[in-house]
Amino acid sequence: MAVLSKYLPGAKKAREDHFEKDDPRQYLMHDPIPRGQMNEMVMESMHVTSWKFWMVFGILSVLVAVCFFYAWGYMIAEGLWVAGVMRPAYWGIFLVNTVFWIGISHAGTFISAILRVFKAEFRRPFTRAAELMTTFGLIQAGASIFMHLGRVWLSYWMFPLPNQRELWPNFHSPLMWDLLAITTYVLGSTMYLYLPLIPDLAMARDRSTGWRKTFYRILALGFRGTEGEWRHLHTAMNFFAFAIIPVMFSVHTIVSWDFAMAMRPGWSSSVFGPYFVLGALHSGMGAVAIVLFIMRYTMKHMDYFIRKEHFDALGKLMMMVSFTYAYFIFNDYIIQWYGGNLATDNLLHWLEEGPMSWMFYQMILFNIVIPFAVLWIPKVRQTPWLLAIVGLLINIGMYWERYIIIPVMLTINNMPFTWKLYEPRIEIYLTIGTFALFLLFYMAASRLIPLIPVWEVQEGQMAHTMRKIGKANVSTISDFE
Amino acid sequence: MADITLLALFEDIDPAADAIEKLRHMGVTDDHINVLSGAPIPYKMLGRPHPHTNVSKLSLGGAIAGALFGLFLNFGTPNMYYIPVGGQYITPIPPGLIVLFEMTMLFALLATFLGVFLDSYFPNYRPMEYTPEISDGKIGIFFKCAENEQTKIADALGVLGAETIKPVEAQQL
Amino acid sequence: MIRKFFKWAFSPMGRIAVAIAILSLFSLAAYGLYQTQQAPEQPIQFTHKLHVGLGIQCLYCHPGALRGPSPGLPTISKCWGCHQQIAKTQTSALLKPMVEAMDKGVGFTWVPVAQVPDFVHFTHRPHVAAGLNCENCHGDMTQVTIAVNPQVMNMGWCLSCHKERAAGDKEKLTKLTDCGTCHY
Amino acid sequence: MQMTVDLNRVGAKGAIAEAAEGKWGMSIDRDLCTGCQACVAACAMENNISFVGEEDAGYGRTQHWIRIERFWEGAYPNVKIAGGYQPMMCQQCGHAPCEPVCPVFATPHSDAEQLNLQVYNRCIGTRYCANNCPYQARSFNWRDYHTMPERGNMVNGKLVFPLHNQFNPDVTVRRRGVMEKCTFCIQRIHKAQDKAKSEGREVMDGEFAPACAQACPADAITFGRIDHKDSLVSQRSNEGRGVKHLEDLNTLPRVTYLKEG
Amino acid sequence: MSEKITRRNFLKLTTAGAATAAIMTGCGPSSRYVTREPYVKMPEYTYNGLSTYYATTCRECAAGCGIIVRTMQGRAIKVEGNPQNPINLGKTCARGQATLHGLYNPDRVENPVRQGRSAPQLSTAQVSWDEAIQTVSDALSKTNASEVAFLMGTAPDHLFDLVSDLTDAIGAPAPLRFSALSMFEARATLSKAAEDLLGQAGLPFFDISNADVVVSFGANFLETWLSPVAYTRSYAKMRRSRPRTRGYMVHFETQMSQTAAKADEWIPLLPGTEGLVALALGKLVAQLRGISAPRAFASVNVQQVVETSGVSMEQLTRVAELIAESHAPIAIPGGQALGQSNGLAAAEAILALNALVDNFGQPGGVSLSPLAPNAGAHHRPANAQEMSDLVAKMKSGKIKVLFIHGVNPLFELPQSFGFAEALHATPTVISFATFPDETALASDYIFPDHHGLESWGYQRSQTGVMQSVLSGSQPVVAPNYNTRATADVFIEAARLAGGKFVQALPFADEVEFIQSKIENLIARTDGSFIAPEINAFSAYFQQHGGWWASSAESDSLSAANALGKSLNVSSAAAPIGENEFFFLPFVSPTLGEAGANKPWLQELPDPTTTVMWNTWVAMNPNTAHELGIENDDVVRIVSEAGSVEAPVYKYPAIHPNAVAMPFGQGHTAYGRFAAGRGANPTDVLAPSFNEAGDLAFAGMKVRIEKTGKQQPLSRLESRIGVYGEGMYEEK
Repeated sequence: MAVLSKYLPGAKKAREDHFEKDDPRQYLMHDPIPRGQMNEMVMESMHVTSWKFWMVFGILSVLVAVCFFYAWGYMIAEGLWVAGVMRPAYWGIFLVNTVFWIGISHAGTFISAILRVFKAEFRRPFTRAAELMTTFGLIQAGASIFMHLGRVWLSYWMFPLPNQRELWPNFHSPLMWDLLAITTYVLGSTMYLYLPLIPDLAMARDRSTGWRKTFYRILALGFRGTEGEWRHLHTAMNFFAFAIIPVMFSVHTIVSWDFAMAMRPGWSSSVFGPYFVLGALHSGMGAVAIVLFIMRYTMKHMDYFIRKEHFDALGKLMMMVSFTYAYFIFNDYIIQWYGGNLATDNLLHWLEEGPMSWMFYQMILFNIVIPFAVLWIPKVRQTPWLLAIVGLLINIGMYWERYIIIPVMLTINNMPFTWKLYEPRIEIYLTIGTFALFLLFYMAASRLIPLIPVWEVQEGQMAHTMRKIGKANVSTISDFE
Repeated sequence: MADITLLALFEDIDPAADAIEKLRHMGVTDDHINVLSGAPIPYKMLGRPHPHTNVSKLSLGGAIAGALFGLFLNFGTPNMYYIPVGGQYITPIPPGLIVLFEMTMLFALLATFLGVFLDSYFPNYRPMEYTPEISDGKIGIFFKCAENEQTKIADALGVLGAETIKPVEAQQL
Repeated sequence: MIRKFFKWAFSPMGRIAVAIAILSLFSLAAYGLYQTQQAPEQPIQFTHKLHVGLGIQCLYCHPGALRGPSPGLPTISKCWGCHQQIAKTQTSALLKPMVEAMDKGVGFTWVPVAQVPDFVHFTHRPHVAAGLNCENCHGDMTQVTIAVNPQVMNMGWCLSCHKERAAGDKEKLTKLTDCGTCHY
Repeated sequence: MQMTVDLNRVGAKGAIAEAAEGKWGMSIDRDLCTGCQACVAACAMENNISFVGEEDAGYGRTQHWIRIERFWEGAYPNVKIAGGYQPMMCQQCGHAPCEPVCPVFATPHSDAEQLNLQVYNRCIGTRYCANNCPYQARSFNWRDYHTMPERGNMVNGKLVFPLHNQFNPDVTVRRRGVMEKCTFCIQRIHKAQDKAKSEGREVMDGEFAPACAQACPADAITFGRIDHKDSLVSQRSNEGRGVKHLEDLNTLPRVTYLKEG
Repeated sequence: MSEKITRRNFLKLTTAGAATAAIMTGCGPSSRYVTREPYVKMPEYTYNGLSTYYATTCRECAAGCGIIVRTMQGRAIKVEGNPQNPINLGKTCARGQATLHGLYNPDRVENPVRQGRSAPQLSTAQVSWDEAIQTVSDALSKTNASEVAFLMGTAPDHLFDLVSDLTDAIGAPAPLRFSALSMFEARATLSKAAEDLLGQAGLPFFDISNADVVVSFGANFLETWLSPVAYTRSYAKMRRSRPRTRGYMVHFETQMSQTAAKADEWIPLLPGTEGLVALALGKLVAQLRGISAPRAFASVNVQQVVETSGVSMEQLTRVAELIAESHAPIAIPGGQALGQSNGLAAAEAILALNALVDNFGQPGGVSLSPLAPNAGAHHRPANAQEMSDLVAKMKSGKIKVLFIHGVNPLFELPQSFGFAEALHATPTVISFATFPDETALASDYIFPDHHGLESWGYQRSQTGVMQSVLSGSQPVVAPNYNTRATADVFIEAARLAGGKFVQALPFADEVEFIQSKIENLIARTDGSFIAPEINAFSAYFQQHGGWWASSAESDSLSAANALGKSLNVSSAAAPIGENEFFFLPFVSPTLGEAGANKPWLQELPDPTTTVMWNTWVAMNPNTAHELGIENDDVVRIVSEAGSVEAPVYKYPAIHPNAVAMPFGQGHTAYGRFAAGRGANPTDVLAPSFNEAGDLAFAGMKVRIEKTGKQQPLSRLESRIGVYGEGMYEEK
């Protein structure tokens, strides 16, 4: 059977003969190495830590302690006055962060669920990295929501719990939908992260000693790899892959409804749902590019798993998303502009000429113009650091987008007497804190969890082959998953 | 006559499939064969019977429970204590659909996740028959046979390309 | 990080610690709730049992319940009005604060027993006007010495009575279950 | 009393709100309002509203439940205040955008009084209602302004706040982290209703007024039942000069502004 | 409870438990652990949980509005207007509402102290009231009577009567009443003009409510002027009370004040030309009405007036037409028009305009305010000239003892008067201040009086209503601190001093004195109530919040005298040079003269600029642009007399050649909410007076210097949303 090229003696050699040496791309799936060797590489990548790692880790820990826990505690103790929120910008950077992090979190689901459903093979080595972003991003998003509450210690009132007051939460409220959607998404994506992790944890369990052994043994749950276990896991993952996609869409749509359902100029827009989802993917893709770049250059053996072909594919995705994003932003603004509602008109003028217009123009530049301009070029797509920079710019642009939608658009409302510009205060520290916490989580995870889903890579390599049709070498995939 | 559990390790799929066929011929029933692998190998490739799973049924059950819970939240709770807001109907349908959807999905996902646990007997930290080489990509065939047939079967599998054939004890993973 | 914690939490010591933490939190809360229901120490061990037993009406000492929000505490001179005619009480050590207060004209403080939080605007008058008796909420005062609170006065308790009373009358139900009736 | 409701104007949901009985309402005569701030002070005194100090006040954190807006029109020397002073407070919308967005029902609609309520102790401080209020009439307690140490005096090692003596016991003193807004002095409504009930009658028109209307030296604010055709507020609102703010949003505000001239 | 838990432990335990319970159940602060103290003996008319209402008089300004204070268990909760009192008919202004923040101000003087001039701190050297009374008694009896001076607030109240009785009896100079408010209102000028034209000194009453055209010359009667609540009521009536007639209002003022903002037409003019404009209007009106213009009007050159004042001919003609065609026009002279070197002439010209349209004594016209009961000859506040004389006397050592009550001259008098040095030259200064204001802190002793809501008294109304009104005060709460009524202090001190002193004040206490003063009203049958004898009368007096004539008094005034007088009005607006501006101080409408210590007044936005908690310099945006000044730039205003620094507010409705500044802030003492906040515009005022002795405060020439500093003003308004066309840049 040609499908299982890896198992055919001499298959690698034969494939190398057929592989065009001048092909700029390298296919991970066509470059198989024995599973044992892959395992060793992944295990080693987890074990190797340099002083640089610990230094960054230490700095981040301090940042988290000061900017996240201390700053938040201080804000809880002092009240929200230490933040910059006021009338009319009752929501500030906290909600910007929430939307931003939820946006980041969409990348994981997109890559691991949608690309899984559509069998995009290039996804395999970095699904886990992206899913970790989902979970950790959602943690930051959740924390940001709680930060913004005036009385965070009473936030449990939002949960539908029976109580002596005979009161239930208000399901008319978009915030309630948010709560339900984000809860679903957090739980769903965490489970979806964990399920495919089990075999890799079992692998790690088999090759560790000491506390790591105990750690992996507990988390691997006694997974051995029996046919039944694989079957249950596969069924579940298939279900998850399909089920989490509508959840993902619903989450960001509902987040957008927080704004779209409100009676405010600039907010009340029916295009917000898909616009936010696309925006989320935009920033998520950018973030994946950054993470892949960092992984490839800081972790051992990652240059085997993460290759130019992945950056290339990601770059194409980013470009596609950027196009779609441009379509939505045009849709959003042109319709509002055309409507000519007085308050909306004021708002649009404010965006184009007001003191925050630089943010508006940067948003357009970073989110649309730059991706359009540079991602056409294969060289840019395939140069990891360039793609990471584009990803970073997209993320800055997307942060500005959310910033414009929340505090800047809140500035202009139906009551011109109250218009005031928002100045973030402690929010800046807390923003730094959430970013630091995200990175800290990620760094810790990179040393505790196999960041490469080894079994998936192996599965992919098993399923791939090169066939010569006519004079060309053609990559083929078996349908055996 | 005591039964013994043997492990035959294979590098590739084809010999493993042949070995299973062989075992079956030698009177080891499918019930007594257990195939462990480091990556999922479809049952058809090994010629194994289709493993049964309840996960999808549990998912459906979860979805139904979630839908009911969602309906209760949106249409039940407002009637338990009537609080009007902003001229809205007390139990509006459009927001109800959102609650319904989210709760259905949440419960379905939870049920699926728990289904894996239930079906696979996770977590299970008791000693089990296993060898770490399986996670190195080897295919391990565990089978029970009578102690006196051990050599015979081992020889037969060795011919088919088994790397090692050895008796295994349940061990702490 | 979280997994580390779980690992610790699943160890025997961890489980015990978590259990202790949760239990202590709940017991502290339960104790707090319990304490709110206990009769506090009062400057005078006022025996409701005895006074009600003598046939004194509640509204004689707490007339505000008829007129407005607060039933009020009787002025010390009102107590003294009766007690000055009873020789025994003038010298009783138990009533010393009252005698001193009358002499010096400086009052003493009672600890309130049955009370609702600040954000609940409770008014006695409509409740009395609706035909409720004092013991419906305050319990049978012929059984207690120092007043105790017979029930947790929480929102569910208020509401259940309101709903019961307004059963069948839609307008009344609206008024009696309106948030603005008590909270503003 | 049945009012005719224009379905085309207010829509199906609004029709229910418009037809409701027991609607309290207000008319504010912009021709008469002199901008003197007496209503603002009276409101603050009645409702235990905290002052926030210079910095926070300048930063848009004032707690005024009623504020007097004014807009300029023209340039010197033909400059004038456009349309006169405009007191702005919670419009007690029949169709309030602030209400449905609260996740915990902290700002429900009162069916009994037809007001927007704010239940302080239920509020968890999401501030969504304030964002969704087109009138920007809600103010948030950014901190415990009442107990800021610089407002108290140290007496025998204990911080006491003499200003607290002024607090109105009929109104909850809000703590930090909760939203608050004009209530149409619901405590006065309740008091008047209670009095009327104990006397076996209905509340009379003009029997009581919210603090702002009571203080207003120009009598620019009129308060009463707007579902009663013969009440003073209905007469003033319907005399022809009345406009409602942002009426196109269909919030069904219960405050009518009377134009100048 | 079976086991013995000490109370302290009980509280500790329950608090901990309750805190947890509070966190778990989410309830706020539980008041359970508040203990409750029953009355030993309940005060009469007090019911548990029910409010008690007391009628009394607002002491925040001299208007004498009647208020009703809601109290609950001994605490004053809310101030409402007294619907019976004819001055305010149940209404209050913001300052009246905030009077409770004075009562419960954390910075009151709590005990009599030997201050020893140890400003800026309040001394802690407490003295007993016995010592205090001895001190006052000694100061009275051991000083030559002519060397004792009394300085009091503007309000003509019972204390003023008492002190007047005392000074009369001992031969001391009559007490002076003064406040910055009366200075900025130019009351003396108004009174003098009335005397000249109407033949009788006193404050005129302007019947705005029945007028159909109101022409105001800088009279800010909706803010602080004379009796703002009464005039606001009149204004509302003028606008809306009559069918088919909506009164029309024209306001001449250099800057748009709150009152001007409510006018249909605001016409800016140069300060000091108001009198000329009035004369020109008179000439035009006479022409239009076809009556022969009196001499004063006939001689004015309208074209010249147009040139000097900056009011265009069209505007003048239009206003003249309005007046000419109207049935009941009225012209009102206000503080800014009179506080000029030609102030008296201007006042007469404006009053003469009323004479020209023959509205004296008519509905919708000018009358003389009726005298309140017992109003005596010297019931006029001192003008700045008299204050200046007092300062001179103090400086020259002719005053040995100064008693100060209800006024804060160190803050309210312009610095250039030298009151600080005068105070220094006075051997004994005794202050009766309730609050630690600047003057009190610079005194030898502070013997704090009760707050207005804690004290007995009465107060005469001076103007604002055509009824004779005596507003009564009574304590609505027990005194919070160890304070004592100043009247009682004087009565006690007089008793100690004996002789003529005790003969002057032969009363047991303040209440007896008050009763003696209102006793003569029992005989009057035209009052708001009738009582057979003094005790019943006093009871009614308290219950109603005072006594007033039940109907308006009308007087017959002749315009002949006014029109016959020759008026010599010249422009007071001297030409200004480069970078010179007319300086216009005005009393802050929200703070008044003494509201800075009340935090809620501080937080009230100014009606025109919406600035809170601070002082600003209002400047035309074009002028600011020329000078390169932006909003919030701190500028120094320099005059010959001094300088003051404040941030700029670019105010679109002010004459380009003028800058305006509110009075009310700039305290160095006066409690935590006032001290160190804002600036005091009187610092730049020079001691120049008009013919009536009032300070010529308006239109003083100043220079503006940039300091390079910035201080953001707290504004309620948006900085981007309130200026129609320019909303995209910060203004």
